[in-house]
Amino acid sequence: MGLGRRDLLKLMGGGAAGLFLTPVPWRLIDGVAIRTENWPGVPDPPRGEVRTRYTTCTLCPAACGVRARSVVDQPVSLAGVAAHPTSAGVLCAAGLCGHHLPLLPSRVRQPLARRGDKFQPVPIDTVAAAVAAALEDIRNSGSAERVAVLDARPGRTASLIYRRWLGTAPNGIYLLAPSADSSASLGIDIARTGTVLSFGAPVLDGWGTPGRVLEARRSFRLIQVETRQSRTALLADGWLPIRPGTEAALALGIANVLIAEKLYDAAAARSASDFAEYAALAAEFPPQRAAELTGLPAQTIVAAARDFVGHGTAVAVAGSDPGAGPMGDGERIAIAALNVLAGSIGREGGFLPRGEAPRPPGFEEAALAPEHGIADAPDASIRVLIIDDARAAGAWCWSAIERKLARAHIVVALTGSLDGAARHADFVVPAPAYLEEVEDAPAPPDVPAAMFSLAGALLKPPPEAVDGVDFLNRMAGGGAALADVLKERVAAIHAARRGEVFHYTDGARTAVSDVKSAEDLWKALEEGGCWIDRRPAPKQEGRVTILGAAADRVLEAASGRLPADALYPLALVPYGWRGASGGAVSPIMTKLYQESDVETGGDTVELHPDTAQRYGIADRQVAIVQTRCGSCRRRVRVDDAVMPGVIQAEVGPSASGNCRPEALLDACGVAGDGTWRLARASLRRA
Amino acid sequence: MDRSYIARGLDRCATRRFLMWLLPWALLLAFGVYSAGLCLVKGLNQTNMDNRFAFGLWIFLDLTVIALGAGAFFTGFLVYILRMHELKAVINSAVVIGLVCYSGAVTVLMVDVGQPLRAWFTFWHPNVHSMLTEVTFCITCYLTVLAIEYLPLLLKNRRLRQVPSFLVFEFELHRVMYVLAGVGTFLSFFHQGSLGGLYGVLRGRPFAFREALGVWPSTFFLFVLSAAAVGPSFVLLTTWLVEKIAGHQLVERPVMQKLGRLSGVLLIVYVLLKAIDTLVWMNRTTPAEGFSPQQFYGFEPFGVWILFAEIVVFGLLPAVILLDARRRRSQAWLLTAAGFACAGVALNRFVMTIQTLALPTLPFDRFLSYWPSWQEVGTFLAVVAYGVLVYSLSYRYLILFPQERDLKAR
Amino acid sequence: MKNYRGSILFLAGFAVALAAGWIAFPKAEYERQNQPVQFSHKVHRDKGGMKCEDCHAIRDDGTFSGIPAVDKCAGCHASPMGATDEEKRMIKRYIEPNREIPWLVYARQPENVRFSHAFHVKLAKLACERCHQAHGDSDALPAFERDRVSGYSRDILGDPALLAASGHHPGMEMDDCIRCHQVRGVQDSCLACHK
Amino acid sequence: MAAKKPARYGMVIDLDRCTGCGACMVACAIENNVPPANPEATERTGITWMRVQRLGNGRPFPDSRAVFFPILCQQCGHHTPCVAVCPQNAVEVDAATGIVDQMPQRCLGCRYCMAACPYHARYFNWWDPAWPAGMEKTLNPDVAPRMRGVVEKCNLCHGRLHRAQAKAAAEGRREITAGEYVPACVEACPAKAITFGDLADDQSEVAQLARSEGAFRLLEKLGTESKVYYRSERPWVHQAVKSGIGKEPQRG
Amino acid sequence: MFPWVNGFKWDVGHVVFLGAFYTVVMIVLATVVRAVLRSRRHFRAEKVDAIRWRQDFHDLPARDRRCRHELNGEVDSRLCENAFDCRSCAKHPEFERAAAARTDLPKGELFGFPMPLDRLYHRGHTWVRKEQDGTLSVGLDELGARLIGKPERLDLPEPGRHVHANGTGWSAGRNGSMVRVLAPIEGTVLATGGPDQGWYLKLKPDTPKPDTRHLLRDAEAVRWMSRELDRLQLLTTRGACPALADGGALVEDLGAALPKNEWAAVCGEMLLEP
Repeated sequence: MGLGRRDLLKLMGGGAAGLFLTPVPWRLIDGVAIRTENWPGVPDPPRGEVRTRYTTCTLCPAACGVRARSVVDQPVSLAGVAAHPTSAGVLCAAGLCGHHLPLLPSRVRQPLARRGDKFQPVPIDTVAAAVAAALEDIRNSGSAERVAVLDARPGRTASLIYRRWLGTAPNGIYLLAPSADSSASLGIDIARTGTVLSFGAPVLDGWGTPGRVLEARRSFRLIQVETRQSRTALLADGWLPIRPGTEAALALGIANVLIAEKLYDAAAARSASDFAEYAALAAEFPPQRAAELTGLPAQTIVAAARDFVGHGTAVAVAGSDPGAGPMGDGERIAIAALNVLAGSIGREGGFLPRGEAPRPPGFEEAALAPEHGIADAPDASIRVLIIDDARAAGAWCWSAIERKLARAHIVVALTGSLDGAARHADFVVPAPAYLEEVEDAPAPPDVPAAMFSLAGALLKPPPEAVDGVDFLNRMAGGGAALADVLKERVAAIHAARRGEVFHYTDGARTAVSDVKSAEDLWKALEEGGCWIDRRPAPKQEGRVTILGAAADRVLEAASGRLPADALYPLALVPYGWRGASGGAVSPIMTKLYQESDVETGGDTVELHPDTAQRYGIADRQVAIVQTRCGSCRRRVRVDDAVMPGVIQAEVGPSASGNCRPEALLDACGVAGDGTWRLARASLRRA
Repeated sequence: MDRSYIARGLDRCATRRFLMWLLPWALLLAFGVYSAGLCLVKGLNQTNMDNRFAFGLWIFLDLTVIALGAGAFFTGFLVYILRMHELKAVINSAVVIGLVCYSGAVTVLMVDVGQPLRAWFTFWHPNVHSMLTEVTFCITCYLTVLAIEYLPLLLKNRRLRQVPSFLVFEFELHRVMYVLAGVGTFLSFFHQGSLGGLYGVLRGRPFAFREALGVWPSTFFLFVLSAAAVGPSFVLLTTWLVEKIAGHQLVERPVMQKLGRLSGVLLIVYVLLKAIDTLVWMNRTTPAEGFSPQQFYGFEPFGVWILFAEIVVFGLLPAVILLDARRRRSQAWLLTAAGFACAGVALNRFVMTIQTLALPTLPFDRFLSYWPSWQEVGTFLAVVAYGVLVYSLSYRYLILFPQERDLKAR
Repeated sequence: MKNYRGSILFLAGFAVALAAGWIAFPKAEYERQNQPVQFSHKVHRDKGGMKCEDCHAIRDDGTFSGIPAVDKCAGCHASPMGATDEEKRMIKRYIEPNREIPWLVYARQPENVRFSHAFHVKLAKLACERCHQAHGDSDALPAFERDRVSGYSRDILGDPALLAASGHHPGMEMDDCIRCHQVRGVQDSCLACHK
Repeated sequence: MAAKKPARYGMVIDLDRCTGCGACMVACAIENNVPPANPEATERTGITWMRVQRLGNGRPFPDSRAVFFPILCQQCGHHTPCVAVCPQNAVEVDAATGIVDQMPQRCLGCRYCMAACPYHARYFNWWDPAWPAGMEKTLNPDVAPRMRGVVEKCNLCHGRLHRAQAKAAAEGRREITAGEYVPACVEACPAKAITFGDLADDQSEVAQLARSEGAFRLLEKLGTESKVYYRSERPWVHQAVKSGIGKEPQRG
Repeated sequence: MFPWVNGFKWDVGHVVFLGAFYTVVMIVLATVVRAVLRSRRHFRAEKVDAIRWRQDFHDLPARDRRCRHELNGEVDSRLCENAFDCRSCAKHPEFERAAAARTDLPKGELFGFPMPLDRLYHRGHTWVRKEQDGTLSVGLDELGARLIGKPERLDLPEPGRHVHANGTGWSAGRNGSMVRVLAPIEGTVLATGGPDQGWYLKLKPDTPKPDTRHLLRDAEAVRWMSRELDRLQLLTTRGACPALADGGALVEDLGAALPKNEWAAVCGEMLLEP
């Protein structure tokens, strides 16, 4: 008897019924559900011994102490070091995800040479040879063309080595990166400051040493002078929203009031050689004029002046926003002058002179090429430009650098990842990324004492990695490696027997004099520590000059940076956020600029509702920002807090990764003094 | 060629013509299955839902579809429990509609959840205090019941009933149908209710939150009532639609009017209670939570008009029409009113799901908008197509309208 | 006769399904894998005079060292100590190139499970054998059994024989944890044991 | 394994100190293995257990002011909205710590809890969690990454609680001492704006701050007894919070 | 779900909720199982034919379920409630008594439509004739014969099988569709014939004196037949086909005259197959 269709059905029916009385269906259902926990879509965190290691953050000049939680050797999270003398246990958002930087998709792992607009791998010697040849050529031809090193992080021991090398190189010139604060010789005694009058400095948003500043926040009054309602402005005790580019005018206006009302420190004024000249200049800016220029009510300026000097030691700081690039000399001087009037130089809570960590022999100042701003280099003069590490530098307006390059030039970028300025280089040298090499962190610019920290290497650099010193040595054919020079310097510090060492591991402090040997000191610093000089006693200096030779520049700046322009009626104000405006950022930063409203993101501009309405642009529409130097597409955010007639543009990463910061900065155009913080612009709907 | 499957004495179009009718729906179904597949394989990022609009088109339509499918349980209840035998004329059709609606809804839910493979957790580790648990349990059970209720229709197919065992089984099933109808009514009462409770319990959504009567928020009862009210209306509408497509009468007019009257009666009660509920909500519940009702209607396009439309235009109006015997006798009035009633309930479900989520709850929230992605729409269209296909096949090969032959003979 | 044919067929299918489900499936469900190295706890304890804690210890931070890294092995096995080929193979394949030995860990918990040896040993004072049996006495490592469906180890010690010997069944499933917790009256939230 | 007297972990966030720098968000994401945004993600499909919102005073330039509002799971202590609705007990309030636990392995992704949460503190995994190649090795071993299709949210860095407990256990202690357990956001906040601790302990700083002048909670009238408090000296902030849902802010 | 599953609590919520759930499941299960068991029992008891007829009857349009006494005019309108089995009908005897004095003399034909009165007619258009040898011969009546005409296929029960009154007697296939013919009376098949023999089945009755009260006889049968002709006419004219070519007489072979599907439908109507 054959099996009919019905028979088969019966058979299967029986099978089905039977199957339900076996573990099969239940185990399968259960197993499959469990599988959803570990299917390929879910990554496996590493397993292994968890260790705590210490280093120092070199992503910005603040040099914060870092506690790295590592699985075996791989850091999995970074945190501050409690009781650290300057960082006070604080890391910024960028610092917290620094351990991602060595693993970025844009990481450079081998030397690259530009071919058209592409990069191709080349042996490192080819790069060295090319540069050496250029140098040779300059020497022989005796031309005036320059050899320059553009240092994003001045004040390091490596910087000293560059400067020494440039001292010997033909027409060597040492340039400070636009975003970099020069290794200033004055620090602020913020803990005892009475009032901080900040001209655009992101005082509460990553300026100086964030930990130290925020810790002291409760003790000082903060008056923020800024067009944009920045985070600092929001939390300041007073916000003076001035017209873009009128800082100098306000500074002189305030000076005018202080002088007129005899509120200034007479003694300090007397010590200034050109006080009379300065007073005369200030006299040209009575509150009414200042008011016209800045757009503030006159009485507000008067009140601000009184407020400024009314609460203990007052300091005025000129800010360089990480996105906006440096402030002009004119402004800087006009603002600095207020400190002379307030007599805060050399006084407790004010600006205190500070020394520098002892240098090893052979690095006396005389032997080194002097520090210069980019503006100081003549246009079209640089034949060879070596850029050291665009890492976490603020945004650079490439055209500011480009105009300095000779027609035939070689640009070599030492960088961990292919972004920021490195994208413009002819040769890219794979430098060790953050956490990958032992280096030193100089004293943060605002700390009123000499400091020296080591950043121990937590990770191995890729085999092809070459740091700046190594690169120089390759050209020179030999020379001391960075680590050796660092050891020498530590030895020098140990020899000086000044100051004390703070140990990250246990927060203990030991006087250098108690440290047995230079090796011990090195060891202490390398496994997490910093050397702090004894605070030098505040001492009055000799006669200072306020304006120096820059009176005309101050006047120019004070008369307003943005001349009216019918075609471009709006003011374009770029701004950025520390650690993300220049180089690469960790992918986790998307939390800030893509998944929340902490940052507007580099693809947006902000407008006042009236401005937006005038140009017929609604919230979240795309607009084209047009200036004399260029244009860029940006999404518009309409925001009550924006000054009418102003376009606020964030420089930084964005959800739509396609729009790069330079596009905007280049549109801003570079002024004569090498700044690009403002531009006249117009707007139209895309 | 499929004559032998079609019951004698029923006019059914030629096979070719029937296939032509199925084709577009089949294509639509294919497209829908593809979109649903995308959502399952690539994940729910294929939809336009987001963290703030956690529920979208699908949930809204599930609620609506299930409300409209309520005709199945309610008609069953009337026929088998209250013994309104004249409604036998539509009970079969109602069962098919119910089956289609519920199975469709459940399928979409399976796509809607992020981890369908874990769906059974709800049964294994139920949180008995969650309305969703109640819904899940009841709908699954009721779907089974519907399947069993559908079985006799299937076995009654001319070919299948040739198989003696099928014939006998169908006969026996038919005799216990009232039990199933009873169970179905019980289950439907609870899941229709808990679908309402779903939003009523959301303390965190002051717009939807209602105070509890017993263990359930007032929306629980409103949903039951509204569902029961539109069930007959929807049956009425579909019957009429099928008549139009088939081109001949299927049900005696009095039956239609009866359905209309039932809808009307329940609808008027519903509208009344809904109005009371709204007033209580405005004057007591909302203020207690620190909000004022105006705030909720301050965001365009969801102004007060939506409330008016829901209660008066699509609630009171159809109710009044359906309660007027003279109007009921006119096909046009009857159908319009029924249509309005259905639209009203759909609107109610829309407000409950979409508007609730669109409204901000925190000072720095914004009023949100949401537009379904084509994958979402496609997935839903699949359900529509599936429904049409199942119903068409059932209509062709099964006896959905027992009166059809007699009416034809007249 | 004819009337019964249907029933017979039905029962036949039923029986086949039962057989397949109860006998064939459990065999097919698990894939057996052998350990990369035939390791004998017995030898290391008796000949090497090692104690359990030498390799499996609770660290100061409360984490458990688990199975030692290869450098631990290299400590003694840098060059062959015995004459077995297994040892030579191990040295050649793992110690010389300093490659970690890909042990198949019977008790390796799923990623989402947080099991603290410190809790169970230091606080609850449970003996290792409570879950691992006399693993230290074993002379050979039993095959590792992976559930083909869920992808996890079958039970925290791969050898069913050993398990049968011990009264309880320390399996890998949550119920196995809970059973013991209930007995000992441990009331915890989900995230107490999940991460 | 927490203290015999059940703890009620909570925090007070000082809005006057928060600079909106986002360090808490980054620290949180790193600590809890929250993946970077998918390229297609928006501010509404991303995952941020800790999220800094911006609340403006609604006045035009130059009088406009704003505060930054870090929003995380408010750890509701009384008829917790998400717990009641979860169909399969994937959410619960831990009796020992008062922390609202979300169990990704139990969750089936119905998102009912998200609809229920008035604070929008719950996030759905719309994509598979993905890190750039090689970056998986920077994941935190104490927290399991979640799979696609489930809901997740802040659990006050439960991994850190585990760590603290394990350390205590290794030293033979059953209880952890105050300060041994601190969530990542609290530790990372440069402005020290977040105070964390046991609200049940009246002596704790957090408990005192929570009682202090100017402290408030969001949607207090819902009676959810949330354990996340906020502080501000600025009257307009209290005004804005009291007035409930305002008009749509221009930003965020 | 179950007390032994992790997370189960013996609290009111769980007990009530799951209690209700299990009750529902139980009820549904019990219902279905009961249906299965009962149908199995029927199956064993060979009630299939009876059940099929009852169902068919139930599904017949109302006009086909008229009581025979309505046809006789003894009651103005009555639907049969007993599936045409007058033997077990409570009201039938009353009607019979009332109609005891039937006077009118029937004739053996109906305007040219032969209708022999030596036999009893079943409403499924079959007849039964008691033979001298005590057997019963069963055949199609004239209308049935013309309806089916020459069947292409004929499924007759093999001798020895038992047929039930109102059960399927045999079925005839034509134009690709089958028509089942109701057996007028129960009995065991002795021999099978066909259209040519004039009879289809020879049955051995279950009892020596079979009860035939449910069959039509004499005038009653004639009246019924005339009504059936009207019905047929109604059906066929609706189908607009040449059923009654000349004004009155039925064409010899409807099967040939009617279009295919129309024929099947008409057969269904006339032979009481829904």
